[in-house]
This record gives sequence, structure tokens and C-alpha cells, in this order.
Amino acid sequence: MSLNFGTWVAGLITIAIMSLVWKENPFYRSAEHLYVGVSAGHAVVMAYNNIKDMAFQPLAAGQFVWIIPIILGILLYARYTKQAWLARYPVSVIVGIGTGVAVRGAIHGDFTQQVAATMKVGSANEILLLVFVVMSLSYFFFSREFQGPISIIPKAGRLVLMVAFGAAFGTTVMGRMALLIGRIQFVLGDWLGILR
Amino acid sequence: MYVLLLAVLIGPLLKPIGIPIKISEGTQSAYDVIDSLEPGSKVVFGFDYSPGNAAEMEPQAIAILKHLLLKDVKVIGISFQAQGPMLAVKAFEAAGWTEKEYGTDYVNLGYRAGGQGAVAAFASDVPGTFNTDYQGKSVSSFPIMQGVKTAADVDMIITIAPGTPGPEDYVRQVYSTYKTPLVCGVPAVAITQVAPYVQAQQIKGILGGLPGAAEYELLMNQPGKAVAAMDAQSLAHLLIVALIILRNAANIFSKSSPKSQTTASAGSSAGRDV
Amino acid sequence: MQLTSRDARRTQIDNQGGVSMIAAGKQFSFSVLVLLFVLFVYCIDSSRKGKVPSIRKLPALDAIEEAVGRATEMGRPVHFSPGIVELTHERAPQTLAGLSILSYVAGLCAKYDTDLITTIMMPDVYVVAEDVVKQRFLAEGKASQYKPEMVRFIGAEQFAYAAAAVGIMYREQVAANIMIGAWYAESLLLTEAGAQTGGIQITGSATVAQLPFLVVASDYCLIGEEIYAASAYLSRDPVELGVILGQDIAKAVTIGLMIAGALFLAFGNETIVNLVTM
Amino acid sequence: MTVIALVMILDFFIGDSTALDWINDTAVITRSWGIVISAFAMGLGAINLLRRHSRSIVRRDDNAFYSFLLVASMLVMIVLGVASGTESPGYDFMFSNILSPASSTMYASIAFYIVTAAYRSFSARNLEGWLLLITAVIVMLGKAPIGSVISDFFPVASNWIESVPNTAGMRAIMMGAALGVISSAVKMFLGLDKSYLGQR
Repeated sequence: MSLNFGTWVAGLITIAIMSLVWKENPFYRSAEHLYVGVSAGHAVVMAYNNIKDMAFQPLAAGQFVWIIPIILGILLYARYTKQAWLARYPVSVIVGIGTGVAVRGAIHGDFTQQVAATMKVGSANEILLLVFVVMSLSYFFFSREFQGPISIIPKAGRLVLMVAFGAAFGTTVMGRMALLIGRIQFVLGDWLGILR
Repeated sequence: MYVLLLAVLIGPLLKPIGIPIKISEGTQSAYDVIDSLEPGSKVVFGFDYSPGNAAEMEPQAIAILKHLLLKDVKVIGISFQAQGPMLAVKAFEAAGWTEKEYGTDYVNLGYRAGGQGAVAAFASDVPGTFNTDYQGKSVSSFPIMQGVKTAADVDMIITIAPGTPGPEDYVRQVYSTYKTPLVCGVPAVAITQVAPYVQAQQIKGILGGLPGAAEYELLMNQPGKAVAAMDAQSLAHLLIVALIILRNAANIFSKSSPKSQTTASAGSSAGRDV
Repeated sequence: MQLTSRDARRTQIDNQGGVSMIAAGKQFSFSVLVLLFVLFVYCIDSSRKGKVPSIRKLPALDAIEEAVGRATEMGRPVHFSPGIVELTHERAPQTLAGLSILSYVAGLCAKYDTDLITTIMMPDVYVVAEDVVKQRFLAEGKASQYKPEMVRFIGAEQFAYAAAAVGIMYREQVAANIMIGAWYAESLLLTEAGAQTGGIQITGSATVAQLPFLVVASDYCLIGEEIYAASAYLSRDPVELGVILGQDIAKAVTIGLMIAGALFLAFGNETIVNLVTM
Repeated sequence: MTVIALVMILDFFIGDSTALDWINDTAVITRSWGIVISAFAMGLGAINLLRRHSRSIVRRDDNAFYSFLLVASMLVMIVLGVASGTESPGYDFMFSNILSPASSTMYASIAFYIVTAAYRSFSARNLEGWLLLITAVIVMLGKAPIGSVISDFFPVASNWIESVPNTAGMRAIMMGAALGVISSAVKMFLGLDKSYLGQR
């Protein structure tokens, strides 16, 4: 059995968090609040370091352009004042970055490259793959409800999606069990010393 | 239900039951090709995994390292993942290499940034790319590095790599030019991606996930953590399958939809119905 | 860092010879992007002029009102979350799609005087979500019903968020759990808590790795593109519906292109394959 | 917003023309601005947390003790981190003995819920249900050693399912969602969607 204080704290936290699967209880609640507190504190420290390293230091070194993100950041706090609308500027900047980054990833990696990969057919499996992709994609037509015999295609597409989900579920079970086994090996091995 | 799961996981860990593990072709050929190494030959070992995926990758590294130790082969450890060198130290120790002489029998050359580019640089100029070991000692001072110029000067390259740079980069940058035999360890989910290279004999042997490590441990007759974990894994999967069957058997016999669900979502197209 | 990547790109292109404004291998993507922009703008325009397209039923969205209604009857709160990625993230559009559904949910809660709990992991999303809920309560004339507790920042770390959100769902016995946005491994923790408190669960995501769990564990699930169609569906706004038609046209063309490419290839002609990989 | 988004998009596409280097540079700077602004947003989040929980402490309600734990651990973390740095032993202790075990336990406990989710939801009441259930079972058995002990069919079938229908389904979802992303961007560029500003 471990004599290390830290290992004991870690072990107790592990048990407390794990106890949630039994039911929500004061032991879990304490661990949860401790955990949230520590992680929020950690995030604040990280944010503080980011502002310090990425904005204040270059600013102090004479790169005045870094005053802009600092001002924008402070504008976020305008929500507590009468000029709450000022907070929209930093939000727009953030949303602009996110949208730009998302669009470029979506069009290339998620769209054209997938189209290119799908049309390269050589084997029977690849032909089947193309057929399945077309069927599944047809499930996402929104502007009209397909009638008659053709309505079978989006329905079949939905079935392909279900097979895909079933497979992904099955694959993930493996990884999740490995994680839990890892945790059990920590509790029984490193902490309590039952396992070698 | 949770107790059942814990029981099937802990049970085999405490006392492995030894569900027969079928050795896959990839693991068998990896074992065979490593087993055919002459004593004294040199192997480059890529520690290309990180702490996040160590649970799945580390047992593979340790199993192969144990085998290499047995074969009296010299190992040059490298890494293209920032935390690889630290994991290399851990793996060398766990496989018992610390009793050997550092610098002569094995060496840990640390991490080089640059992804695929770094792999290419390593292949064409080993001592130029890895000019110091992980502690900053010059490589020219190590006897093991005598005569190693390019990737062609070692007898085999082994990489345990769950992501990039990974097997594909080693094939493209190293194997296609220098034809050094390549053995890889990948996560269970990545086997299908790498399969074309194995079929093309560009990769001589491959371990997939924790099962791969377990098979390797068995081939060496040294069942370890991975083999124990396999029993637990098998039982857990069986438990879930059994529960699903049980649940549906009840359904078929009672012919009525279970009332345990509090929601009435009739007509839902994507719901608990599925 | 930016220098190395740029130089690397430049050498790569030097090797291929030639100088271009748009990087090789991305030229087709860029053209498609421009074409899509034009297509969407055209569709918006024609929809505004009166040719408003229709939209098929999305049961998950119809179920939101039912879910809030049931929570109202039971006198218990509704839980909402727009996923766990920040607004500067590649998957941020999913968060934004979630936030626009949050606005609708907040409207319903205001109308029925139902308690709403919105849990947020990323601080920048918290800032926006608070605005969304507050403005919606104002718009419904229920400013006095709005409470700051309706939007809660918890965590800033994936599993700390999950631990706290799950705790809140149990303790406050939420009667409906609506989570639409980008999800990761924590999704199953939340849907299981939702299942155990016994409410209706409506989920949605375009994150392929997590969809299996959402589909399996919830009553209704919006799959992929459906989350982006949600705001059109809920608002029936001509502009939004016009875009939906544009997306459908793009899909039809894509299907045609893939089949054509495959057929050409079958007859040994690589024109289309070469075009799309340009 | 539009300008920034366009810079980010162009940054990805531009080739080697030196005349366009300024776009790369602007994109890099803008991204770091984003990080700084988000860091300021963290302050707002922290205020929300502290305000909610200190109210509960002052009121001495049922949750006062738990709220105290949260506020105290958060403040300790901030003080340690700002005063003595993230490498200091105290900070490291909190990080490696509270944060990381809690996080990996939360992660690992998903294994329990995957069992209940499977039990509760995999009921074969229609064709969709059957498909979902059967593929999940085949893949689960194909992945664990026990599968090949029962029959060679499982590993072979699970590999086929993963590489054909699974890839196809995931691909279709990605392609559709990509169109959704682009259409939302167009709406925002045209100023037709301001929901992110709390407006309708």
C-alpha cells in the first residue's frame, strides 16, 4: 500500500468521483466542487499567462499593435455598464476567427477531399462505398419530401447511417474499457498494492 | 449492472483466466521478423506515442523491447513526439534495459520536431538529425552509433506510432528509399488504415492496440499486463452483448415496449426506438 | 512558426515548378467555395423575391416545445448546452447553431415561465449565451423572469464541466435535456444523467465520433447538417429557407459529380478525378 | 467579422506569391488576438462562478459547504499559480493529485455508462434498431479476442463494416455538415444572422 500522501488524495478523489455511478452523494459533490474549483483556477492562471506573454510583453517591448486585443478584451466587461453594446466588437472578432477557420477546414478536408476519395473506385468495396455515400447524403435533402419509389434512397441512407453508428459504438467500447482497466490498475496497483 | 461490470473487469486482473488469444497474422510476422535478428544487430526504435495514448501503446513497446533484450540486439531510441523521450526512459526501464550499458547497448536520442520532414531528415542523415541524445550528450561519443550514417545502416526500424508522423511517413520517407525492414505498432482502430502497406510488404509486421501487445506477450511466453487486460476486455464485451440479448429476449416475449422509459416519444424518427 | 510553414509551402511548390496565387491541391476547393458563396447568395435573393422553398419535417425540433411543455407541467427546469468548443474553434459553427436554438428554447421558457439552466464550458461562449438568453427574455416581455442563474459558466476543462453539469442535472432534477453543439467524450455522461432524471432528451451534433452515443441515448437527435437547418426550420424565414435550398442543390451536384467521376474512371478517363484534386 | 473571417479563409488557400504574405501574417496575428480576447473572457466566467457560489456561502444554504470548497480551491489555485508559477510544488500537487485523477476517472467512468446505454437503448423494435444492434455486437465481438475464439466471421465482418458502411456514413455526414458550415458563414457575412450578438 502506498505511503505517499498525494497518491492517497488521488485515490480518494478517484473513489469519490466513481461513486456517482452508484448515485449522486455528498462524497461525489465534494469532489465535484473541488475539481471544478481547481480546474477553473487553473484556467484563470492559464488565461493570465496568455495575456501576460502574448499581449503585455510585446506591448512593453514597443509593439503597440498589441494594445488592440487588450482593449477589445476589456470591452467584454462593458456588459456590466450602460454601454453594453461595446462588448459586441470583441465578440465579432472571435466569431470571425472561428467562422473563417471552420469554413476553410470544411470546404477542403471535409468536402472536396472526401468527394475526391469517394469517386476513386477500383474494387467492389469502393463501388459499394460510393453507393452508400450517395444514399446517406440523400438523407440530408431538406427542401422536399421524396415521394414514391425514389423515397427508398434516403430511407436506405438512414439505414447506412445506423450501421455506421453501430460500428462506431462497438469500436469505442474497446477504448473506453481500456481506460477503465487503466483506472482499476491504478487503484488496485499503485494505491492499494493488491495488484503487482 | 455496474457491479457486474466491475466484477468482470477486476476478476481477470486479479486472476487471469486465459481466454485463448488468437495470434493475428500481423503480430506473428512482426514476431518472426524480429526473432530472426542476429545478436549484435542494430535496431532503431521510434517512441512516437504520447502520454494520452500510452495506455494502448506502451504495452506494445515494452513487449517488443523485452524481446529485443532477449535477442541481444542493440537499440537506438528516437522520437518524433515531444514527450516520447520521457516515455522511452520509462519503457526501457520497464523492459529491463537498465542492466545493459547505456551508449553501447542502447541509447535514447530524444525528440526532433518537424513531423514528416524530420523523418526524412533522419533517414538520410541519422547522426546529423539526432546530433545529441535526450540529455544533450553528443552522439559521436556513443559506441553504438559507430558506422550509422543513414537508415540503410541499421538492420530494422520499429515504430510505435498512434498518429502522425507514423507508419505512412516511415514507409514514404524511409522504406521507399532505404528498404530497411519496418515493423509498426498502431492503435486497434488504425489497423485498417495501414493494411495496404502491410499487404504491399512495405511493413513487415504490425501490432494493433492492446490485443497486439497481448499476442506479442504470448508469443514470447511472458504474459504481462496486456494479456491480463485482454481477459477483462473480452469479458466486458461479452457482458454487454449478453445484456443486449437479454434485454431483447424480454422484448420479444412480452411483445410490449418497455415502460421503464419515462418518455413517450411516439413517432420519433431518431430516438430510443433505435 | 508562420515563417517555417510558409517557407515549407513555398519550397514544396518550387519543386513542382510555377508560381500561383492559390496553392496547388487547393485550387478546386477554392473554386468550389466561391461557387457555393455565389449559389447561396442567389438562393437567398430568389427566396426573398417570393419563391420561398419548403422544408421537410424535423421531429427533433418539433419535440422541443413538447419537452419544455412537460417540464412546465412538472414544475422542473430545462437544461440546455451548446456544446463544449470555444468560438474560435474549427467546430465553432456547431456552437453557433446551438446558440440559435438556445434563443428559441429561452423564448419558450419565457413564454411558459419555465426555469432554464444553461451550462457552458468555454468562457467566450458563456459571454454570448448570457446575451442570447437575456435578450430573448426581454423580447418576450419577461425581463423580470430572467435570472442570472439561467446561464452558468462551469469548468473550463472538459471533464470538470461534465462533472458539474451532471451534478446539476441530478440535484435540480431537470425534466428536459437539450444539448446541441460540438461534443466529445463527455456527451455520454450528460445523456446518461438526463436519462436517469427521466426527462425528454433532444440532442444534436455534427461531430461524427459522438453521434452514435447521442443517437443511442436520446429521444431525438439532429444528425450533422440537420443542426444547421434548425434555425431555418424554427423561423421559417425566407432567407434561411433559401439557403437550405442552396445546400440541397449543392448536394445534388455533388452526387452527380461523384457518380460522373466514378464512371469516367471506369472507362479509364481521369479528367474529373484530376480536376477535383487540383 | 466578415473581414477577419475572409482573411482566415484566404490564409489557408494562398500559394507562394510573395505579394500575399501579408495575409498569412495578418491571420497569425489575428489568431493570437483571439487567444488574448478569450483569455479576458475567462475573467467573466470566473466572476460568474465566484458570484454564484459566494452568494450560496453568504446565505449559508444547503450548498454552502460545497460552494466553499469550490471557491477556496479556485482561489488557492489562482494565488499559487500567479504568485509562484505553475511549476511550483504546491500548484503541481493540486494539479496532479486532484485535477488529473478526477479528470481521468470521469473519463474512465464512461465505460459504466456505455454499458447502461447499450442495455437501455439497443432494443430491436424496427429495422433501424436491428441494424444498429447487430453491427454494434459484431464489431464488439470482432474487436476482443473472444470474437475470433467463437468464429473467424467476427473479425472479418467487423473490418468490412468499419471500412465500408461506416466510412460511407461518416463521409456523408461530414460532407453535409461542411455545406451547413459554409451556408451559416454566408448568412453571417451578409449580416443576415446576428444571433451570436444576442440579436434576432
